[in-house]
Amino acid sequence: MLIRPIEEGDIDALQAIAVETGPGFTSLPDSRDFLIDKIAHARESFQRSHDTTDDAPEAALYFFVLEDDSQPLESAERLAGCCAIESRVGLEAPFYHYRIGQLAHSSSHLELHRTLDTLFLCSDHTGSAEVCSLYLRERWRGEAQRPMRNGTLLSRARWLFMAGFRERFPDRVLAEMRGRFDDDGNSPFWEALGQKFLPIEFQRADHLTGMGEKGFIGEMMPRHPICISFLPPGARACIGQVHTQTRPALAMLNRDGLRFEGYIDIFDGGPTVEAYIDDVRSIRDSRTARVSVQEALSNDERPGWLAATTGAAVDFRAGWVGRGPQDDVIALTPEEAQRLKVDNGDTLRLLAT
Amino acid sequence: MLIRPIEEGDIDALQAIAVETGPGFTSLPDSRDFLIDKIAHARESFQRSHDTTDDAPEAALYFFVLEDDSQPLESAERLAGCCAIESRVGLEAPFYHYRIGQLAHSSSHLELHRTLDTLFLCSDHTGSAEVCSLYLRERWRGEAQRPMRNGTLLSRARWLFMAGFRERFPDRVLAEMRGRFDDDGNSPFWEALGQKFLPIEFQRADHLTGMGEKGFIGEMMPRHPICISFLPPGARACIGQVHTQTRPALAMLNRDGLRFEGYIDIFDGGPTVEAYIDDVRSIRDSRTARVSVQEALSNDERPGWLAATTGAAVDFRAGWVGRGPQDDVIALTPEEAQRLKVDNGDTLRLLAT
Amino acid sequence: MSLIARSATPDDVDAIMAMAAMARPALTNLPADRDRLMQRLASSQAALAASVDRPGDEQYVLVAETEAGEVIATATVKALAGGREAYYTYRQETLIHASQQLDVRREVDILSISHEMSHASLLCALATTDHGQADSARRLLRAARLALIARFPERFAATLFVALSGYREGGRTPFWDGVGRHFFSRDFDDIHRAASLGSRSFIGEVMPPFPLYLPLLDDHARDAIGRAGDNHLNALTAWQQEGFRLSRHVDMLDGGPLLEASRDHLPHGQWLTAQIDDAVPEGAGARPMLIASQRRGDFRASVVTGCINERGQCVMDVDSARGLSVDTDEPVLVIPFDGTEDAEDPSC
Amino acid sequence: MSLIARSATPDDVDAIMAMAAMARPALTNLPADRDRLMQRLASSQAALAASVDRPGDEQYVLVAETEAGEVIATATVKALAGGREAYYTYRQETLIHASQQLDVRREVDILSISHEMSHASLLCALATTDHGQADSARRLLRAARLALIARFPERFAATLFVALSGYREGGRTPFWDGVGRHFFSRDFDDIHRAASLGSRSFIGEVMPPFPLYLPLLDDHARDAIGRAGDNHLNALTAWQQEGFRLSRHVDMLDGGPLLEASRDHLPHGQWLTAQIDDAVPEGAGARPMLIASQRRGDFRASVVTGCINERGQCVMDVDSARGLSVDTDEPVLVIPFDGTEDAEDPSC
Repeated sequence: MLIRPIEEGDIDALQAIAVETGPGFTSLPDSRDFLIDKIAHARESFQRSHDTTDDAPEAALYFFVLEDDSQPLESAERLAGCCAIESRVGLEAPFYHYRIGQLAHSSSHLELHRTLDTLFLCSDHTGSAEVCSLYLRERWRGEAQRPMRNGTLLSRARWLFMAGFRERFPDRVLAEMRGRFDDDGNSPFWEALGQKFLPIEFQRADHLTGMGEKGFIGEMMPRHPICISFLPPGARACIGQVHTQTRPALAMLNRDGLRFEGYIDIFDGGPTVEAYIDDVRSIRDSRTARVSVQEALSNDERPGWLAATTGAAVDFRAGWVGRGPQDDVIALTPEEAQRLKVDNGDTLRLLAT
Repeated sequence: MLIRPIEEGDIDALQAIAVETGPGFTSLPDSRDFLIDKIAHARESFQRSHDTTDDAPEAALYFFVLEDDSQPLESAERLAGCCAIESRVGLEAPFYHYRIGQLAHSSSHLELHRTLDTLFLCSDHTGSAEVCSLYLRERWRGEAQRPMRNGTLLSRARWLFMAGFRERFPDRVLAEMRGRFDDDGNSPFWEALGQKFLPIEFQRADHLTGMGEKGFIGEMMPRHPICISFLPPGARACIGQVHTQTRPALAMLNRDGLRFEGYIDIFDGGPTVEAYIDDVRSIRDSRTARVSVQEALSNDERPGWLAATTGAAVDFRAGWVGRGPQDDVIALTPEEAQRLKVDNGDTLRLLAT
Repeated sequence: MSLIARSATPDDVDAIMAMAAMARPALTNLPADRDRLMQRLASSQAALAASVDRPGDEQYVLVAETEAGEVIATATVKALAGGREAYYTYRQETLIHASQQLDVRREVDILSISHEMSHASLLCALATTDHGQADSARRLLRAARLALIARFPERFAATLFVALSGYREGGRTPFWDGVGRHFFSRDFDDIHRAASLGSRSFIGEVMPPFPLYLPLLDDHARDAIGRAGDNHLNALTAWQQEGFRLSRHVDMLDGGPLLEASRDHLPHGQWLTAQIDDAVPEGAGARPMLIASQRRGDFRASVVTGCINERGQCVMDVDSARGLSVDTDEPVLVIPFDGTEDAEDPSC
Repeated sequence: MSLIARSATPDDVDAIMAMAAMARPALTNLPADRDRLMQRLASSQAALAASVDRPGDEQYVLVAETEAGEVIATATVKALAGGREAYYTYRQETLIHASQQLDVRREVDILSISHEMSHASLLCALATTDHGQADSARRLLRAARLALIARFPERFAATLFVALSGYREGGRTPFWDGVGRHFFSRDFDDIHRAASLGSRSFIGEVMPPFPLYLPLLDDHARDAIGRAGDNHLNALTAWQQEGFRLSRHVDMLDGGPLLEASRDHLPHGQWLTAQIDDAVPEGAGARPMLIASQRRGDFRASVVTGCINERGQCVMDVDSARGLSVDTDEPVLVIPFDGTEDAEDPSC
């Protein structure tokens, strides 16, 4: 299994994934034109050279695929999943959140002093990086596949890319988590808030947002702050809470030091978690080592070391290697070296996980 | 030199400090009654026992003094400085900041998409801890005194207290930094904003705030957001910037991981820096060791190890020790042990600095 | 002639205290607090005696007295509702949320905090005893306050208003339950009491500065916006007959409506000279009219049966003139009065 | 008889295009765009022909024509300023900031975004050629639009308004420089042009939803609030003479004042039957009067010298009747007209 930048030839497989994920996965709509554009944008991003003296990196899309190199070449079944990093959100279309803020209100006359929790429609994350679009296909999930740690590979490989190409990213990174839904698949937060102002279904609102068409939010959603205590208990209980299925992803991000800082999705109330990029554990703890290709190496029992290339961004590769480094040297089997397209003396970025 | 909780008997020395600091140091007004109350509140805070299962610690004031134990006992000149921690601000009187937020505004008709930097009057830090009231008297400052590292001792001893009594504190800690003033001692930020709404001088506004009498802020200051671009350039240039004299203090807090997160003082525009308490470097990096009192120990060249007691809060002591621990044992000279009131087998919390 | 409305004096304090204590629900603008009432009566008396050329902090307290000299009703006019402080209300507004992208346009109703009414004159604090003439006294005081304003227009603001108590249901105040409760975390009667004891400016300090979106309020609170309490419906009708109309403002605590009128659109009355006869000639155009005296420091008004004679004088009988403290040839302000009888007719 | 005001038809497009192109500064509500103008003229014609019982999206375009049939002025009434979208303004308000602690009370002026005027009728887009009768044509169209409203009150809102261009100084727009520039980061003429080409609703999308504090504005911007441009001072006076008064609203882009009037407080005129004579008898009360015809689909109005005879008929001469397309015994709307001459008198 290996992570690499998406390529033009991946379009069929990507569309297959888009069909598979369905409308709930808003960043991959089943629209071939949209996906072709997405791939083109990603290719252009990976190929762009970067002046490290730039104060503010440009907006770029780093879209990766997880390739199962045990499958025959040219098979659409080689693509096991995908993940992405938006280097700077909100520069091209507004990026909205509700921010939970505290307003003091007090009266000496009444001897009253309280704070009021309030939702502010804001765009505070404009310019931050976002990790997003993570999807692992059915076949590579589940109990049998667990020892492969495919989900961890997909999620954490992005941190190694960011560590290696730090100058392409701003100070902060965020991830948006799907919010809480009831047993019938409805969002109580949406029903109490978005639905009162938008003449469309949750799915359509979510879909338009995924497509980057967010003008309607500024036009139709309330622009003045909203007191949380006015929302019904069911909606309040959704604030900052994630969908059951999202808990493992949240736990993984929390372990990397991403925290909920009071920003929620304006439709389902799900939390945004965030961190300073330099504080992200996988980035802070990663280290580099030189490659030494050797025959007949023993493997650790389970994949515990992630390795990523450090050459050109467009040639980025990441995958599990069977053992850790010793004295700044990482011994690779010929097969591992070939998978990562590295050779003796090349430098890899490594992370114990 | 040692740090210890303030005591009732320190009142004369404290008032001498209050006179010395002058009106600019708003948390120590020259008012004996106010200072007596402050000491009483601090004593009560140190003596309070703490249920570690409490979710939300109570508001407490941990006020420390720096004692020069080379001076004669009973001398008012034994008190070299002071510092404090408020365990939870804003619970008794509103705690205001301006928060810098980004508002998206866009129009498809105009093909316009921008964000607007805006100041929001908020009380988001309600319930956080604050490190404050740090003052080192003239005599213990300056080039000659530099090797004593008195300022570092005053500032960092608080982190060791917080590390040792973690259950008494919430998740986050902040420090408010004095803002930028011009050569005539005026604050351009105040002149452009506060002065337009308050019928009083900066000093009086600052003083009232120091005394906890903040009702007038909610009553008189604008409660609607303010677009930063409406402020004149001189005032904008103050936002988040510190007073020249405050730079060393800011640098020390930054090294401990406290960061500016967009909250500024409503009067002078100075930054608030903040962190999760568990992330503060001095707290994360501190470790405990058992005391072994030994004669004839050699000292490091300069004070590099801070030590703090781990017994009852009311008996807290902190000071420099001449060397670091070995194998979880810290060797102390009898003089060091006496200063900290510890004996063989007691546990100290240590920080290399 | 039976009831006389006159400016109150400190001697009326006991009678007014008794009415304030009896009022149910308690009147925001009439606290049953003797010291405050004494203060108010002294200040009212002083204001009437002073020369005032524009509205300020003054409040004018009137009482209605029976022929037997019993004080059975009281009412107040505040020259400026805000006085030194602010009179906060919620103003009903409509925002337009339109999206080209979705091709929709929605009107979104909001309530937004307003201080506008601070600069208007407030008619308030009408209370009565349970005397048999209480209803007539209420009608008289309603008209007498307007006569006071017609008599001294320079002392009052261009806009006049009254605030009717909001809708209640089974002892609850739905608007409060849906709005104020979130901000005050006390019960309505507590805050209502605090509002009656002095300044109401805390309302603006505690309520958030931004508007409330009606779609986010519960139905009960929303339905109570601008709805008068059931026992104020007669007062609503009566004020509408006086030329007041529903304004866009509602009370911030209970959502009750504010009715407003333009001072200069109310009947101004006519200044005529008094002609006192033993009896008003029957026939000859005799009809009920509201007559107000003009003596500084002692405002009096009453509904008397009088007529206007061919010389343009206002003819009244001796009793009426005595009640009004009016002598022959003295000018009086004469306002037509529509004497229709109302049903029960509470406060304001 | 000289000038006739009449409803415009698509045939007038060239004349109106020429006037729109000549207007300096360009008129927000009269873009020099042939397609849009054609559309507007067709829609105006259709609206007049249709049966309309309450104001909606309609706009009514009038032109003034000389005796020679030359179109020398045009003006528009929008039944609702907002139509399908919102008409945003800044409303001048005063907040009260009071502190018991400091014992002070301050009034803080703000501008707050308002959509209120969306529901009012807008009189706009007055433009002329440089014909010698242009001033008379402007006066005629100002009066004729009010006559149109008096003729069809049900087609218009209870509140009418006109927006005067804001204060400019040496080619700059101080209000824009102090306010709008911060939000749009374009120059005034750019945005003004965008606003004239269709929807103005972007103004509300781009301007922040919260109020502006006047103490934070620069002096030039603050002084321009509600101040008409120097070359609109005559228009200001003229509208005030028609019964319009300064409202609390100002334009969000240039700070210019909005003048408003209540539809029902304007002179309603009288419906009389026309009596056509060779000449109006001199003396016998002959005076200038604004006469509007009543034929559906072809509104006409003109200032003619006429008189009202003893049978209550409106007597006019043959030329006037022809100009107005009026036959004897047909009802006409007659409104007194004050023919004072104004100085130069631009747009609106």
